[in-house]
Amino acid sequence: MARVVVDVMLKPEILDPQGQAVQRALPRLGFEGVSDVRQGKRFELEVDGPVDDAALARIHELAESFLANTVIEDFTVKVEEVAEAGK
Amino acid sequence: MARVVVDVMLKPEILDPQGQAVQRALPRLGFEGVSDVRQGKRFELEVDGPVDDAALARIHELAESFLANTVIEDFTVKVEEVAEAGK
Amino acid sequence: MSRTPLDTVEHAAATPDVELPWAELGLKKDEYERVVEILGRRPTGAELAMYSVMWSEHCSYKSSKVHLRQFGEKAPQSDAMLVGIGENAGVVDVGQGYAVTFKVESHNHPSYVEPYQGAATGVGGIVRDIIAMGARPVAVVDPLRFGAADHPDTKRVLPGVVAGIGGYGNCLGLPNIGGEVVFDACYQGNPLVNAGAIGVMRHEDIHLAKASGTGNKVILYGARTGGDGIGGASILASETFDDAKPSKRPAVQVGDPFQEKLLIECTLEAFAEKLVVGIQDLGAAGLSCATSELASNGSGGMRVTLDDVPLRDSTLSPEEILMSESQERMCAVVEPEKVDRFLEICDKWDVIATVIGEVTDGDRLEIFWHGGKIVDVDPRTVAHDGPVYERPYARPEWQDALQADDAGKLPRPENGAELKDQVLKLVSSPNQASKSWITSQYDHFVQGNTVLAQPEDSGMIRIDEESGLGVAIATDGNGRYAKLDPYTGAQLALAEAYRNVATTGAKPLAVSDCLNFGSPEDPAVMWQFAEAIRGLADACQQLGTPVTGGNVSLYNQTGEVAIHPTPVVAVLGVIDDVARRTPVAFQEEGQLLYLLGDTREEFGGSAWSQVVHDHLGGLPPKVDLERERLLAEILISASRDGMIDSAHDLSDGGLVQAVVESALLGGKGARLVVPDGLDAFTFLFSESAGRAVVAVPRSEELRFNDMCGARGLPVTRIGVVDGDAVDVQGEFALSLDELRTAHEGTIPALLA
Amino acid sequence: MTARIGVVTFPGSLDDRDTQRAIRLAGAEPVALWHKDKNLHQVDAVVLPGGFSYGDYLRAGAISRFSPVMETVIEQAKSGMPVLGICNGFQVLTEAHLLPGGMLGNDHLHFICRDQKLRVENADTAWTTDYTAGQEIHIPLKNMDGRYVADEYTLDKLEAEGRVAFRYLDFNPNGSLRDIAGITNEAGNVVGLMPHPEHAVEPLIGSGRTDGLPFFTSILKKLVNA
Ligand SMILES: Nc1ncnc2c1ncn2[C@@H]1O[C@H](COP(=O)(O)OP(=O)(O)O)[C@@H](O)[C@H]1O
Ligand SMILES: [Mg+2]
Repeated sequence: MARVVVDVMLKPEILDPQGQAVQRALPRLGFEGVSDVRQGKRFELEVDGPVDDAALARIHELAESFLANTVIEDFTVKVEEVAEAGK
Repeated sequence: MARVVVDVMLKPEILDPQGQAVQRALPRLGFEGVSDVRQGKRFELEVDGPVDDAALARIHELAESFLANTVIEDFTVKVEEVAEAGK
Repeated sequence: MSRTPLDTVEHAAATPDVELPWAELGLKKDEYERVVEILGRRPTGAELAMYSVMWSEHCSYKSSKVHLRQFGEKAPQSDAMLVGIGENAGVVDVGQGYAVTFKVESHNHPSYVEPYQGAATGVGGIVRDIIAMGARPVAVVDPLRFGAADHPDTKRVLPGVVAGIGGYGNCLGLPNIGGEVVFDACYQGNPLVNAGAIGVMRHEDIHLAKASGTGNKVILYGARTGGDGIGGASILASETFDDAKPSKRPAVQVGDPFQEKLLIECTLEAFAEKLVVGIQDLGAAGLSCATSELASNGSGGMRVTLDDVPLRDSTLSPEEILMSESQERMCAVVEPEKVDRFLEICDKWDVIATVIGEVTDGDRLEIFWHGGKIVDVDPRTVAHDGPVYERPYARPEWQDALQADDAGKLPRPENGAELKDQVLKLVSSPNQASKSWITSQYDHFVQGNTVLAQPEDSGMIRIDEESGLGVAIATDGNGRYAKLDPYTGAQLALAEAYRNVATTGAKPLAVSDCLNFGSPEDPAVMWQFAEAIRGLADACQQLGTPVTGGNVSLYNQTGEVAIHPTPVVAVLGVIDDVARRTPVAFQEEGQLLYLLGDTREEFGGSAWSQVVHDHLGGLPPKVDLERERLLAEILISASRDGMIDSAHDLSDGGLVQAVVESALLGGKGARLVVPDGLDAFTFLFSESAGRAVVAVPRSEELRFNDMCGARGLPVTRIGVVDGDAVDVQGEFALSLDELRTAHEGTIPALLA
Repeated sequence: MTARIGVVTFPGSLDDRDTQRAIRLAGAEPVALWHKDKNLHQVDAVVLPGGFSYGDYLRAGAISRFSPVMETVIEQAKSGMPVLGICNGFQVLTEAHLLPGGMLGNDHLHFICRDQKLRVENADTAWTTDYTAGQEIHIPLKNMDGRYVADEYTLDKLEAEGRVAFRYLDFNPNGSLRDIAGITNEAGNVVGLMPHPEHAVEPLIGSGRTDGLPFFTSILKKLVNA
């Protein structure tokens, strides 16, 4: 079993009001120095079997046709590496 | 300028209706072999200045108090490394 | 996962000395001893889990039971009542073979912790109660209370609560047709999130929560069971019986409105095919509640195999499965030959359904796990024989001083300019301001039967397309009045909701309530509670509107400080033909404005005293229930006979608030004349009960006056619909634009 | 003989029954279609109704777009069958690429429910002939994800080809680009819009206006005269 992560973000030219709302709230929270915030989606897929090139290709296809709407969104696919800076 | 990414996911024990709906749709799309899907949020923060330990600590605090509701969500903070498997 | 040894009934009998963590599960020593006495041995862990949740305040009503009895004892004779208190929700006959079920419930505490999910799952829970009666849900309402409007935490709680209510209700396809939004510092750490729902069915489709018929199958369907809301059981599981448990169990439940929508549709389809003998939703106390209530209300016993419950988390212990409050689940009792069809329907809707047990000819509820019997109880002792407390209560010492602090002594405006200033302050104050920033986040249109929705006096839904038969609902409660005098305050809540329903032209039929109070362990709070119930029960008797069900929420307090006593009352009404409904908005220039009822100098607890003087003291307005009944009859007759084109009840904020609302909604102003015998201030701001303002077409003036005269209702001509200002002659005028800016700007400025 | 107009029920559809009522009030015969059934049961036209199919999870309309019934709807729409997507139905149509562009969350981040003023920009589609171009109407609107977006090229093309069918007037309720409330495909048989005409078909109910009825009378006339 392996985890594959698909991150989906709005294309840069598309207005992201959620990200903006977060950014606007930051100074109120006493938080300066963030020039932009974008909010997107993260999918964690638990895949049975090995994640070889073929499997990745299929997940790529899945992301392209289903997890993202490529008219408005971009995506990236990665096999998860378990290194976390947060908790 | 650097990019810091905050990923926010529902805690594993919390129901994730969105992830479930995605997972249930996969076989219909001819996609087998995914045993679980969780859907969360990804925030990309463009930070002015260097992302040193102090900055990271503040972003960690921001994530904890604002970006995530830690009653139901976990989060991770990472400085982005630009390596993408997707497009 | 194996447990050594499994705490079966046998094992419990053989190990009488094992200590169980009853205190951690919230049981008192005498309660635990009672369980041992009932069983004749120590309970198993699973039995303890069941007793502890079912005997909790929330499920057993142990502090409130002795008082709530009055709703039954004093219930007025009503032909409309089909199912009364005790079922998932009451049911009333609304004619033409239709029955309507409705109920209000609280989800206060979870909504403070996680506003979105807390409020969302509150809607989910009340809707399942409605489905469980056999009805299709047709509308929801949401009476809400928050801390001070300008408090930073209100900005966290309110938008989350509103988004949660909308997010869940909108996704279910239920129009939101009414509610309340009240701000008061007393709710700062204890917001009140009450949610109500209405459902409609044919008389013959009423379903009850009981398991009858030996051999009938018990089917659990809906979401998988996860570890939601089982804090207590985790203690039980981890500290006493188990070693390797995941430590975290979510205290907050996440709702899945999509799953609930499927649950509604598949349940209704099963009802339509007459596949269901008995049904119960899973709410608080989950399977413990559903199995023990179904079994104790039925004729036989029940046997359940817990291993068959579909799980979201395979590590759950049987105790946790029994206590889990995972949302979007239901339990149905189905005859064996109909089980296949029932499962087919569930499958059609992609709903997981599993036979988990059957009705037996005994009288025990037996639950099995891994082949061992872990529960063997008389279900009545779990579901109905919980402890009953006679908690001490006493009128608080401060009550006299509070009542002596008469609002009548507050400085009043001295001239037209001051009046004008205070009117603007009033209509723009958070409590009196337009709530459309909130209510526009709710779908009012879905189902295509909404006749009236906010900001009308009551919401109204058409239930028969041919005849136009409809039902109306209003919810009201005024914690300030109730704080001054809980008996009268509860009656005023009923009077206002009753009046709101009648103002739209519907005949009030029945009541549901949600009683929100502080800690019952405080005798002062217990006194407020007892007084409020006594007041409400007396008033329901006098108005002929029985209480059909409701909900009690106690412990709404932070430290020593309780919220205002807040009884919220919902009144359901019926209207033969929704085409005759009366709206709030002024319809046509030139129509005459009449004030119905008596206006006295009553300012205790008023919006004026709060907004202008930040004052709470004195006595609330007087209640005259006979007058309320007469006023309602006049409003209903006038609507039936087409004598009025708009009407608005008078409540907090008094006459000027009502006229401003009607004017803004209709986009038409009013010229008002202060009637003889009243000063302008009292005329505009008094909150005397039993009043409404109506707009009468000139052609109906005589007929309307005659009707009021003949029935003895005081009626005063106060002006005319006219122009684009609210103009109180000789005092001041405020343009509609100015009023609109004041009235509609406040909430967005605070929250957006 | 009257026309048979199918209304698809996806899991989570909400306005399917209301749409059937509107079709009936217009004088046509509503036919309930089920998402798992590829068979369109000889209907002459199809409405994809509003609601939260699949809870709007993933993206509004994204999961429904892959349902069996949509295979046939997509195929038939391409060969000229009239299809109307209302709100969630519009979202399904963009996800299925029967209409260009996509739908995103409202720019103010809230659900919004209001009686919305619109201008009919194209009165030549299968669903709008009973309006006149330029007519101003009020139709209830209620959505969470109603922000229509497309790239500049697509928007210019839609404008140039007269394929913006409805535009928001006075107030843009969701941040839709160029105030677009509804669009049509090149052939004019497929139309999608965010507001809900089925909630404006009876006096008294809903918005209390009947400005939405012409959608259903337009298609009825077209089908009966065909
Ligand atoms: N939270 C809410 N949800 C739905 N409707 C609401 C809510 N709050 C207020 N309303 C509606 O706004 C209108 C005005 O509310 P309110 O001033 O409390 O009415 P009244 O004083 O007549 O009882 C009513 O139609 C009421 O149903
Ligand atoms: Mg009212």
